[in-house]
Amino acid sequence: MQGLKARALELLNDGTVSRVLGWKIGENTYDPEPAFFETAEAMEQFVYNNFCAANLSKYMIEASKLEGKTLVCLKPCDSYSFNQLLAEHRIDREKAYIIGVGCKGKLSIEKVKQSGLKGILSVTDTDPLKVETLYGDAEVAYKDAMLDRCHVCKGKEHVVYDELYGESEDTSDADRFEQVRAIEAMSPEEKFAFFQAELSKCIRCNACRNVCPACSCRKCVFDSNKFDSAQKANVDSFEEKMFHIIRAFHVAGRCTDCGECSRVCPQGIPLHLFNRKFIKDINALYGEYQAGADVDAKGPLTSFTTEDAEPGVVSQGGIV
Amino acid sequence: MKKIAITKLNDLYAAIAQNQSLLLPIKRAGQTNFGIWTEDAEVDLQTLKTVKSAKDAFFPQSENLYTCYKDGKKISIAPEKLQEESFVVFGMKGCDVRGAMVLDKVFLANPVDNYYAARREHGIIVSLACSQPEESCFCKAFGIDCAEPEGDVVTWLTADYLYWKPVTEKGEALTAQVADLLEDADDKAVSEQKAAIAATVEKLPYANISLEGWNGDALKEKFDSPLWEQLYKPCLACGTCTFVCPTCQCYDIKDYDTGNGIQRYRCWDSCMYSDFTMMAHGNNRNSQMQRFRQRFMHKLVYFPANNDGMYSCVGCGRCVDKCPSHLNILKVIKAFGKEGK
Amino acid sequence: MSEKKNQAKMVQEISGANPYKCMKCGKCSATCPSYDEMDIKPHQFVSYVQRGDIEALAQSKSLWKCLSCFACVERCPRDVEPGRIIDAARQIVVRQRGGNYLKAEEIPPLVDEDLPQQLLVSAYRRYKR
Amino acid sequence: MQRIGVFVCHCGSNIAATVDVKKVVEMARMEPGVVFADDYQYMCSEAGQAKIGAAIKEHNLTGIVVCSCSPRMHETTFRSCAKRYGLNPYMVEIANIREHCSWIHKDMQEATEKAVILARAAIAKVNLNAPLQAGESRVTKRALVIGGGIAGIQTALDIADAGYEVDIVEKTPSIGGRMSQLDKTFPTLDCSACILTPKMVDAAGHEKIKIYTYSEVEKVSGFVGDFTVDIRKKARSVDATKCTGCGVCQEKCPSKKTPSEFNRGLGNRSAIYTPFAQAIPNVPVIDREACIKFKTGKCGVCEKVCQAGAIDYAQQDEIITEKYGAIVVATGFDTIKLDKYDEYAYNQSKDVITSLELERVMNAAGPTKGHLERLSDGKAPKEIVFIQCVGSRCADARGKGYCSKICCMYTAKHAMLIRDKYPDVNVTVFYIDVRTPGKNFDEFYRRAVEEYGVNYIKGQVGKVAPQPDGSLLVQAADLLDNRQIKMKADMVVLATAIEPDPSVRGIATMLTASIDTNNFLTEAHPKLRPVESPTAGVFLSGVCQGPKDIPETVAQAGAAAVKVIGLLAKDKLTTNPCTAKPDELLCNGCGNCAKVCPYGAITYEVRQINDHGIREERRLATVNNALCQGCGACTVTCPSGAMDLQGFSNRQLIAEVDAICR
Amino acid sequence: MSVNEEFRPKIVAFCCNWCSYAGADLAGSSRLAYPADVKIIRVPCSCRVNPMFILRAFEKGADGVILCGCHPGDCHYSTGNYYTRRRMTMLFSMLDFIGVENGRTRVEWVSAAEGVKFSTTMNDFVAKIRSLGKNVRLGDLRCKD
Repeated sequence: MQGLKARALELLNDGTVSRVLGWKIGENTYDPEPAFFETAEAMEQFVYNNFCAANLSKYMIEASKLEGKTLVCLKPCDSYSFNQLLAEHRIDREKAYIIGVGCKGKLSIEKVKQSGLKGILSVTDTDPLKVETLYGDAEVAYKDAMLDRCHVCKGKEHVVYDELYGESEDTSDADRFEQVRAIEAMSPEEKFAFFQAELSKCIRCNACRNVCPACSCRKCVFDSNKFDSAQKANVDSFEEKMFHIIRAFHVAGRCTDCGECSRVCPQGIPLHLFNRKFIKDINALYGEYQAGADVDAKGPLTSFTTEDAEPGVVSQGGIV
Repeated sequence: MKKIAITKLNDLYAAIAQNQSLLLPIKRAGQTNFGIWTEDAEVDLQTLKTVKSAKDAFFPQSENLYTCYKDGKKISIAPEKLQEESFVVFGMKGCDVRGAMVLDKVFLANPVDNYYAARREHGIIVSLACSQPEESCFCKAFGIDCAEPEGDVVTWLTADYLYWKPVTEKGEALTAQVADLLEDADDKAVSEQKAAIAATVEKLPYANISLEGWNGDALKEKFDSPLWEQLYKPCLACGTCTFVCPTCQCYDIKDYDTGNGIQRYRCWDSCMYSDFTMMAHGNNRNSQMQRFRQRFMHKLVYFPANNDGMYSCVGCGRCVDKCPSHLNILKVIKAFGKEGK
Repeated sequence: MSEKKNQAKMVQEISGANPYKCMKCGKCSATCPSYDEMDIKPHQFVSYVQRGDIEALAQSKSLWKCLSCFACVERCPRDVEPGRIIDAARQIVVRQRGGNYLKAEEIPPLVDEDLPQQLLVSAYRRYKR
Repeated sequence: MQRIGVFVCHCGSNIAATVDVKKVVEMARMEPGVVFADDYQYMCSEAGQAKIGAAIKEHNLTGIVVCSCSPRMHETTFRSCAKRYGLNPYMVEIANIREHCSWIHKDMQEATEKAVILARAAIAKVNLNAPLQAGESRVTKRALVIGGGIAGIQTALDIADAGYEVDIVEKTPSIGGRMSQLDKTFPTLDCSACILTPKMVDAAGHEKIKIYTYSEVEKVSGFVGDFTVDIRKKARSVDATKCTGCGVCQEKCPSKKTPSEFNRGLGNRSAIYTPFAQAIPNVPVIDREACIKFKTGKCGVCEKVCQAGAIDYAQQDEIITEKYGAIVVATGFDTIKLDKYDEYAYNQSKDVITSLELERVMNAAGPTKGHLERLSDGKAPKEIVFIQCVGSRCADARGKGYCSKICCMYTAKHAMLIRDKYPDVNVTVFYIDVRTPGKNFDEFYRRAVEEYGVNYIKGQVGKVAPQPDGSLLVQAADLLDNRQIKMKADMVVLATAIEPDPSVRGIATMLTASIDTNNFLTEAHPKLRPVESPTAGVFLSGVCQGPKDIPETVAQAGAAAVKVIGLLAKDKLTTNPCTAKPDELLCNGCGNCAKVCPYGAITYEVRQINDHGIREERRLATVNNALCQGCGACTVTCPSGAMDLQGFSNRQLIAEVDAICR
Repeated sequence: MSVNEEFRPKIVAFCCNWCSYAGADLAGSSRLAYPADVKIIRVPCSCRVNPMFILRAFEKGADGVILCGCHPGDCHYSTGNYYTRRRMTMLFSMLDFIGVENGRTRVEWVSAAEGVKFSTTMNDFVAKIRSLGKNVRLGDLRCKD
C-alpha cells in the first residue's frame, strides 16, 4: 500500500495527474471511503486495504469533466466497468491515468457481522481477520468475510490500465450461475414467492442504481416524467417490480456483473440475480459476452443475427 | 415490575394481537424490520437495529391521503380514513422512541398533521432496552439512555425473562389486557442489566462524541464552511441514510392514476435526491454538495434552532452502518471537530 | 418404428451431424479411399439416417470399411460429415454388442504418439468386439 | 388543454349495424379534453368532411378523433381535411372501429363497448399530440456512381440520358470492370468486348458524365439529396490532358515483370500501363511500386519517349469534393480466394485455374492469345474437367453459403466453346445441380450436352492430384451410377464462388448502408425495394447487392437509375415529421441509439448545454430528419428515455395503454 | 365473480403499422372473428415497443400483452424486428424468472397477407389468457376494480 501511495504521490507531484481517485482512511479498517486527493497533504489519508471494495470507475464520469488527468485506482473487475463507460462515451480515456491495483478478494463488514459478531471495535484485513468486539475477540476466515461477488471473481487481469500495482488473485470458488439456476428450477409460484419476499424489502433508496456504473444516465427514467414512472416508494409494491425489471433490462448487455448493486443494498436484496439472469440468457442465446471486456464489441441488445431464437423459447422450456 | 418467561413470549404476542394489531421486529428474507405479527412470523428481538427504524408505524413510507373519483365529467373527493384503532409497537429501542418524539415536533406542531396525529394517538409503544449496544451507537450523545428507554411500557430482555414496566396510562391499560400472562418481579435482574449496559456504553467509540458548536448560532459559519465541498464527494446521492433514519421526516406528494380515479399519496422523500423540493422554477439546491449539506445542517443546526436545542439525530447509527460509501454523520461531526470549530 | 427413430436420433446426437443439411454433392464419396469396398457409399449414409434405417447401416460392410481418415469430414461443404455418421452408427453397434478385441493394457505399447486422438478413439470402437 | 372533436362514422351499415354509434358519441363526450362529438353516415364523404371542418371552426378544435375505418384507409383523407380547415394534420387520430371492431364482432353490446374503448384510446393519444411540420430539404441534382463496371456504366448512362449530371468513380485505371475481362457472354455467345466497349465509349463521351478513374471515395457526409463526397484522385503520374494514348511508353518501359491484374496474374504488364487495349480513358498510369524511376530514381525512359511530354513524376493525389443528391453503389465482385481448398490443388498446379482465368486464356487478347493451352507447359489439353460449386453453397467457413448463380451458365458456355473450337478435347463437368432458370438458359445448357457432347456427371470432385507426368488425377463420384471415378485430366477449371468486392465494406461504412453477413449490401426491402439501400438516397446496382448475371445487372442498373432520376427530379424533399427526437437535457451521448439505427440518421455532436443552470459541454445525439424513417428502434435502446418518437411518443403510447386497460 | 359470469380478459395487442396492423385489417375485411377482448395499439414498428409499455399494461390491469410485427427479414425498416426479437426474449425470460406465468406475453410475426393467422393467433392467445385467469402477479392492486 505504501508503494502505491508513493507512486500516486509521485505522479501527483510531477504533474502527470491533477488528482488521485482512491480511498480515504475511515474511522476503522473497514470503512474506507472513495475520495479525491488533490494535495500531498491530503494524500496522507490515502489508503488501500482489503476493505476497499467500492468500484471507482463511475466517479470518472465527473472526473472526466475536470481539468487535467485523474489518477484512478481500479481493481481488475472495476476495469471492466471503466471500459464499458468508455465504450459509451461517458468518460474520457485521456483524462484518466489508471493504476490497476491488485486485488485478492474484497472484504465486507456485513459478512463479518453475519458471522454473529456484534459491537466490532477493530478488525484486521488479514487472513484470518482478527476481530476485536465489545463482547470479546474472535477470528473470521478471509473467505468467509469476502463479498459474494468475489466468490465468482472475473479473474485477476485488468482489461485496461496504464500501470499495474500489486498482485491479484482469482478468488472464484463458486459457480456464477448457480443461484440463477436454482431459481430457474423453481415453480412459477415459488419463484414469485421468492422475489415477492425479496422485493417487498425494497425501500427505493436507489442505492443500487446510483452505485451502478452501467446506470450512468444523467437523469434516470424513473426520475423524469417521460414514462410517468415513480422514483419513490409507491403505495402498491408493483412499482418495485417495475423498477427492478426495467433497471435490469436497461443494463442488460451492459452490466459487467461488478456486484456493486448487491453490495450496497441496505436490505440485502440479491439484486445481482436479475443481471446475472440476463447475462446467462445472453450467453446461452447470443454467445458468450462479457460487457467491458472489449471496448469495440457490439452489445448483445444493439446487435442481432437473422437466426436468433424467438421469444417463444421462454415458454418452450426456458433458456438453458 | 412484571416479567414473563421468554418461552411464553408467543402467548404474549397473541394476547396483544387479540385486541389490536401488533408491530414488532420480524425477520423476512434475511432482514429484520418492523412488521405486523402473525402466527407464522419470525420475531427477531436479537437483532439490535432493524434495517428501517420503527418510523413507519407512525409515518409510513407511503400512505394514501385521498382519492378523486370521476363520474362523467364530475369529480368527487374521498379522504382516506384516519387511524381509528389502537395498535402496539413492540420492541422499539430508546433511539427510535426518541425519533418519534422528534417527529412529533414536526407533525404535531401547528398545523397538525391529522394522519400522523391519529396514529400517534392510537399507537402504544412498548420499548426494549438495548442489552448489547453496538459500535455505531451514539445515542448517549443525545442524552438517550438505552438501558431505560422512554415509551408507554419499557421492557428488558434477559436470558430467561422479559421484564415489563408500564410507564404511562396507555401502558397500564395494555398491561391490564395481558395481566394474566405476567407475573410480578423484582428489579434485581433489570438493575444488573442496566449497570452492564451502562458499562458497555462507556466503551462505545462514539458514545461521547462532542456536539459542541452544533446549534442554531453556528448556522452561517457551518453553512459556508469549505469542508462540505470535500465531504460530499463520495456521496452517491442515494436515499439510504434518509430512509433508514428514525427522524428524517421529508415527504413528497404524488398522484396515481388508477384508471378509476386519482389517488393522492405521500411518500418519504430524500434530500439526497436531485428532485428534492423541486418546484416549477427548478430547484433550490442544484448540486449534490448542497443536498448533502442540507441533511446534516437540518439535523444538527436548523432543527435545534427551531426546537429549543433538540437535535433531529438520535444516534441510532443506522446511516453509519448502511451508507454504501461509508459516509456518515459521525465523520461530518468529527471533520468539523478537527477544524476546531 | 419408434426404435428406428430412436436409433436415427441417437446417430444424430452422437455425431452432432444434421443429415438434412446434405445437398447430395457426393464430395464424400469422391474423396473416400475405401469407396470401392463399401456396399453403402458415404453419400448414401445420410439417406439411411433420414429414413431411420440404422439397421441396414449396421449390417453393412461399409461400417467396418471406413478408415476414419476424415477426408469426407474435412471436405464436406455442408458440415454433414458422413465420417462422423458412420462412426456414430458403429458406436451404436458396439454399444449393443459389448466385448473387445483388445485388452486395455495391450493398448499403450501400440499407440503411436503422432496419431490423432480422434482416429484412435474411432479405431478402439472398430476393434472392440 | 386540448379541445378535441370526436367524429363517429356509420360507414353506411358497415359500422352502424354492429356498433351503437350514438352510444360511442355519448361516451366520447365524457372523456377529458372532448368538447364536441357527433356521428355521420359517411365521414369520408364530402359532406362528412365539411361537418368536421365546421366543427373545427365552430368549437376551436385543437385535435380530432375520427372513429371509422382503418387509418391505412383514410388517415390521409382526414389529415388533409384537417389541414384544409386550418388544423395541423398531425392532430388527427383514427380509432379503427370497422376492421378491428364492427367487422369481426357480431354482438352489438360487445362491439359497442370495444368501440368506446378504442375511441377512448385515440382520445387519450390525441390529448398528447403536438402539431408536427414536415420538413424540407434540398436536392443536389447530381448523382455519384461508385464503380465503373457494366452496372455503374449502365446506371450512369441512364441517369445522364435523363438529363442529370453523373460522376463515376472507378478505382482501377479504366472503366469496364469484370465484364471487360470476359471473352464471350452467355447465352448468345457474343463477344463481351463487342457489346461493352460501345457503352464505355458512350459513357466517356457523354456530356453529362464525368469519369474519375484510378480514384476512390474517401469520405461521405450529408444525407439524401445533399451528400458531400471526397474523392481521392490517385496520382497517375501521367498528365491526362497531354497524353495521346500512343502506347510507346508502355512498349519501352524496362520494368515488365508485374503480374497483370487484368489477366488475373496469368501474364505480365509494364510499370507504366493501361490495363487493356480498349481502356477508357486511354491514359496509362505509372505503378509506383513497380517503376524503376520511383524505386531507384534512375530510368525515366517513359519521360524520354513521350512525345507529348505527358509524364509527370511529381503528380500528387488530388482530393475532389463534390456534392451529390444520390449515390449508387456498383462495386461489383471478385472471386474468392482458394487458399483453403487444398484438395483442388489450385496452388500446386498451374493447370488448375479458375473460370475467370479461363476467360482470359480463351480471349484473343489474353496471355495465350486465345489458344487453349496448359499454362504449365503450353501443351494443348486433351481432357478438361470443370468442377462446379467451388466455395459456393458451402456451410462451413471455407466458402460461401449462397449459390453464386452465374457458374452453371458460364461453365456450359466454356464447355461449349471448347468443344466447338477443339472437337478432339474431352470436356467433363462435375456438378451438384445444374441451375439454369432464365430466358434461353436451359436450352443453352442442353445444347452443350446434346449438340456438343459435354459430359455432365452428377457428383462432386473430392481430390485433384498433380501426377509426376504432369497430368492431374481427378477423383470424383458419379452419384447416379454409384461409382467412384478416377480420371486423368490435363486441365481443371474451378467454378469459383464470387463475393462482393472487398472495397464494399469501407464504402458501406462511409454510407452507413448496411451489409449482410456475406458483405452483400442489404436492400431496403428484399421484395419491394430491391435496388434501394435502407439508407435514403443510396441505391444498389449489380453484384454488390447479390449474385447476378449481365442482363440482370443491366436491368438492376436501369432500375437504380430510375430511382435516382425520380429523386433528382424533385426540387425539395419532404421529410417524414414522425421522426425521432432527442431531449438534449436527458441525453447521455452513450451512442447506443446510433447502433440500432438502420438509416445512420443519428450522429453525435458536442454542444454547450444549460441544464437548469449547469453549463457544460456534452456529447449529444442528433437526428437527421431527412434520414430518419421513424421506426423507433432508438427509443427503446435509450435507457433514460431521452430519445422519443414524434407522433408515437412514449407518453402517447402509454396513454393508449392506460385508456385500454382502464 | 359469479360462476356463470365468464372471465373477460383485458388484452393489449401492439401491432406494427406495415405488416401486423394491415394483417388485422385483412382479418377484419375477411370477417375473421376473434374476441373483442383484444384491443390493438398501432406502432410504426414492433421495435417501437418499450418493455415499459408492456409492464405498464400489466400494471394497469391487462391480463395479456401480445406484440405482432413483420416476419423477421421482412421488416419495413429492415432490421427493427430483429431488435424486438432479442429485447422481448430477454423481457419474457425475466418475467418468467420472477414467476409471472409465461403465457401472458407473446410475440407473433404476422404479415399483411396473414389475416387468417392474425385471427387464429388472437383466438389462441385469448384462450390461453382465459385459461391462465386474471393477472394477479404483475398488477397494481389499486387498478383492480
